[in-house]
Amino acid sequence: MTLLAVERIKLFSTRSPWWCVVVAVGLTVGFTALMSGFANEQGTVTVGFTQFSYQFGLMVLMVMAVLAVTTEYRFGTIRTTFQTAPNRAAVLTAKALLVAVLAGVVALAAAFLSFWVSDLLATNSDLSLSGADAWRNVAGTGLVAFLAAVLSVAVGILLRQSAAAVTVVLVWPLLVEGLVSLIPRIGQDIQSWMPFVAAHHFLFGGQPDSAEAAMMMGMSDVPYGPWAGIAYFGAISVGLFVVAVITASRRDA
Amino acid sequence: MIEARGLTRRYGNKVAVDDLSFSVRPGRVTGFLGPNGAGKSTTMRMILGLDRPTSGTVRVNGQAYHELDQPLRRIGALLDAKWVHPNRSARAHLRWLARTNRLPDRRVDEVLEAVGLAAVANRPAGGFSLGMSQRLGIATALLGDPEILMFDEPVNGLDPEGIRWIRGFMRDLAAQGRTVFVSSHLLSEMAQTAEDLVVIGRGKLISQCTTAEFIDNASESLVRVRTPQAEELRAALARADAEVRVEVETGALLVSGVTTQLVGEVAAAGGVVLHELAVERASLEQAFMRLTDDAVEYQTTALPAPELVTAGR
Amino acid sequence: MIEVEHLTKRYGRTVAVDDLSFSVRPGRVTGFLGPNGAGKSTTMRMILGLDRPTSGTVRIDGKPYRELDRPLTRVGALLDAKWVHPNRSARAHLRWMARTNRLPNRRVDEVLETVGLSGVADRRAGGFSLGMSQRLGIAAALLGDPEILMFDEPVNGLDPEGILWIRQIMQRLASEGRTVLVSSHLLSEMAQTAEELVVIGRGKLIRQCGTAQFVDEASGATIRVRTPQVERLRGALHQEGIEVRDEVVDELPTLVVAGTSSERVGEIAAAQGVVLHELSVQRGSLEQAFLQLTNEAVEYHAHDGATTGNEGTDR
Amino acid sequence: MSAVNLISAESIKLFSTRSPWWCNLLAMVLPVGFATAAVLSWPTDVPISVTEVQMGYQFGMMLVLVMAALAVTTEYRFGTMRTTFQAVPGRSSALLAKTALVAGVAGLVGLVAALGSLGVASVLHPVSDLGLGTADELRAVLGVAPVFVFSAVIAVAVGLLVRQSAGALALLLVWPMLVEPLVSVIPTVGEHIQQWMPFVAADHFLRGERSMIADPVLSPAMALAYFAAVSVGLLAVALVVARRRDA
Repeated sequence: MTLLAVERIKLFSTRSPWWCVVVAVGLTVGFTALMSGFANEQGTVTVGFTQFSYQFGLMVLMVMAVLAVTTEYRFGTIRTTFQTAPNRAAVLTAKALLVAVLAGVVALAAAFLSFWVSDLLATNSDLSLSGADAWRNVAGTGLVAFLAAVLSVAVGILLRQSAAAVTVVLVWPLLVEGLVSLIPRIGQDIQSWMPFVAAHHFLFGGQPDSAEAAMMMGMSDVPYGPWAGIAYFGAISVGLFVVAVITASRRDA
Repeated sequence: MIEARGLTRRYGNKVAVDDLSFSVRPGRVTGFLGPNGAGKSTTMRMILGLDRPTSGTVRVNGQAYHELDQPLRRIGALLDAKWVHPNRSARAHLRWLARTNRLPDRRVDEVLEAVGLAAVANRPAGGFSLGMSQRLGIATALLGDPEILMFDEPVNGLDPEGIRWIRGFMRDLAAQGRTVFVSSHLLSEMAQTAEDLVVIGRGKLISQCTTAEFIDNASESLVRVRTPQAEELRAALARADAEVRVEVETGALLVSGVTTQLVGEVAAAGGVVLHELAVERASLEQAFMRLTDDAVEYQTTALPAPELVTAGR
Repeated sequence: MIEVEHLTKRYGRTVAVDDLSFSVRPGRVTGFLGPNGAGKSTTMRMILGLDRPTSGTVRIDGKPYRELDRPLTRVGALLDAKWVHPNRSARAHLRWMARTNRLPNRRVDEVLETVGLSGVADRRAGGFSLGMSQRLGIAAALLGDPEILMFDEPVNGLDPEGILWIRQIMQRLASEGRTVLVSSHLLSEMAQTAEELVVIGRGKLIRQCGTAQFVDEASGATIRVRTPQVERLRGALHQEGIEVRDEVVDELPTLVVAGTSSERVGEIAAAQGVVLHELSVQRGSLEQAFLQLTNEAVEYHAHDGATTGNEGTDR
Repeated sequence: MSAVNLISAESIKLFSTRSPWWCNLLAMVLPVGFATAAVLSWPTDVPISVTEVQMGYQFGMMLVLVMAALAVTTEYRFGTMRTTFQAVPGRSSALLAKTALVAGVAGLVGLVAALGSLGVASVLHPVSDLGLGTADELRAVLGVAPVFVFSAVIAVAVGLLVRQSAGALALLLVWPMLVEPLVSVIPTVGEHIQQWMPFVAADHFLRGERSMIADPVLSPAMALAYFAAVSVGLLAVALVVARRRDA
């Protein structure tokens, strides 16, 4: 508990996390509002439609999670941290947990705000949060952001360097996973096993507009169900985090 | 020659440098002193055209910095030794700098040799200790073989051998007729190196004079006497109109306004045995403390008043 | 009490610390000296469990650092004053540190007060001068009110007032019975602060002893005498079997006496009715002693023709 | 101080640290690797087009953006920008030299990546008649160079404005990879707005009718001109800001 409180003080006593939170929510909700406003006439706004822009928030939150670690290395405070609490695994777990919870909560807030804003703007559409699929789509963004933050913290610990870590966490989901599908024949099979594709499938799989959502990621059908998708994504995040913690415990600070 | 005239710099409503005028002459080492936050670094940055003065001017050999063609050949400076890319080798760092001012690559090897980094020139600068970085910074300043050299806390991070080296080095540069302008907080060091001083506090000039004048103006010099016959000597000195105090911890007499000769004569005349008879010169530290007393920005609290400190002992 | 036993650290083929053993005792300021690259910082980092020793151990009151519960209450350290997030305020920096070791927030205000940063506690640390950062680092070291304090170059970047202040605070902490280990390159400062010295070079222990002993061993004290009756005094000293040298100091003829005390010279002079114009003790400086002892341990020699002999004795 | 000296100084700077080497190497290798993967999994008897071979240029572009932004932001981070301005008090000339160098390197990297992709594909897939015969093919291959050049200019400008690695990179990566593609999802106006997005315009220049714009207003050549204008405009703003600021 102490370590969590410490990480909370650390995180919120610098400006960049605040900025990230504001930008994450603002971008996600703003873009949804823009889309819903224009889509109102056609009356085609669905629950999935209100969540398309979750990636904006997700990317910003991943950057925040990376920076929570890499700035500690950059400014040397990681040494002070390990000096005050020599159990590195505990410290890093507390940090990952805190950042992940924050990311989850912010993503959740952005998701519900997006839904609510769409509901206000898209008067011609009949929007309602009913059914397991719709709930999974909206509330699930929190879970995805939580796990994505754990993954980002792990990347940050391993690379220790802001520029490299930010590049990796952005280029991977945005470009690599999308472009992979363009490889003829095998591309789409590889793509189904890409972690962010699995997370995306968890959010949109099995919904009326899942086809459009899938197209957005440039992805095709995946051979597993939504919950298996999130389990797979979680396993990769946590696995990478474990590797990162072991590395950090062995390394000189 | 560096000349500042009415130099002023404001950040918002805080005045970092306030109508500052001074000049730094060639052929001698000039120390630039002031408490933290007095505006020394800001002034040095304005000399190099890195920060803009709010008003006033500063000239290097009669020209503003941005008017200098190939400025590294006119003025070399070390402001922060850590301003080097950590993955770049010392040699590459100097080579790109040399290139900007059309200096031959040969010069890079010369200055590396001069500061004793030739053997590690191809290692990344990020692995350097602060002392080695400091030497690289000095090499940077020397690169253009300039007439004017400016160092901000050059002794920072150097080890004792390095400290002694740079002390001799700066004196040599001045002896060659160059202008050497050095800021430092280490007053015992400055007392040994600088002939002239520019002292500022809260952005304003406190004093510009020679080091000797500065110390003499700020404090009296004392004669320190130890003797088993303290009372007799005290009485004899009182008759000679000398002012005598007793140092509490040691029982030594501190006599002001007289020479050691006079005290020696008085003692001999009275048959007093002496155990010590020496001049106790005030240190630059004491003089500095006295003159900058109210210019210190972050005054620390809750500690006993400084006892009489003697430098160099 | 810090105990270092057979401590060794290798980075690839270079040996940074080589079978180093020493202990630091409470109640006094111990200076930790060595040329650049001697392994001082590496040793300090291993004491704090930041770097792993290749072999050997460090114990704090009998335990390795990583096993200490609430380590800040046992050891306070300032290794690098710039290890602060530039956008975080001084107070927030200390608050998170306090929280890790369950220290009350009140303590944060206390140490801010002690180092004189109360007025700027809520400003971002990135805007601090090196001197202010140094004070913040010292506040962080004092936070847990620890028995053991360790400072790496604490005077770095401090202004003269700050230098004076840190000299006093270290002496005060030692007089309270704490263990204080301080590394510094500023020997004139160390000579005034440290009672005990641990001197290392190339990762090996060169000497551990008292400061006065260290200086006197390397260069004995001499006595400088000036008198209008030079020949008489010289004769008197000769009779007592005391060695005398003639020198010119500040353009005045001077006798330099070795191997006795100034008291004895004064008494001989008084017995002969010799008038004295000066009778002063000239101690060797710590700088001289240090450079003499560590000469071969210095790694990066600068080329210079200009260094002169006895600068250390200048007053 | 001549431009030659300044560019030569900047080239020492750029090539004496590791990250530009890595970025440039990856910027060349990844597109070629992508072309290789694409060709190897393509049916051996069906011809593949030049445009499809060049699809991986985006990998290279991202790394060029990273390389160019870091060339500026690391100078701020490590304080060498001050040393630069001390050596060259005319700040614009120093920064223009840097831009020219970084952009030139980016162009070369683009050329190597594009020709490399083409070469690998024609060796591995002899059935396809891969060449530079038509104007479209020429644009798709040689066009990568100017696209990389102006991408680098944009990145330098953003680096100068933001001065901070993480911020600049997040902006430079999220913009072309997420913002620009997602804009089209906005109903009614999305597709119209999208073609005025700079990186979409660059893509249109390279891929012509295969780009994501359904109903283009600009011709491919005009799209490149538009992309160039945006990059130069941004750079001009950045230079003015850098001159006014304290170093």
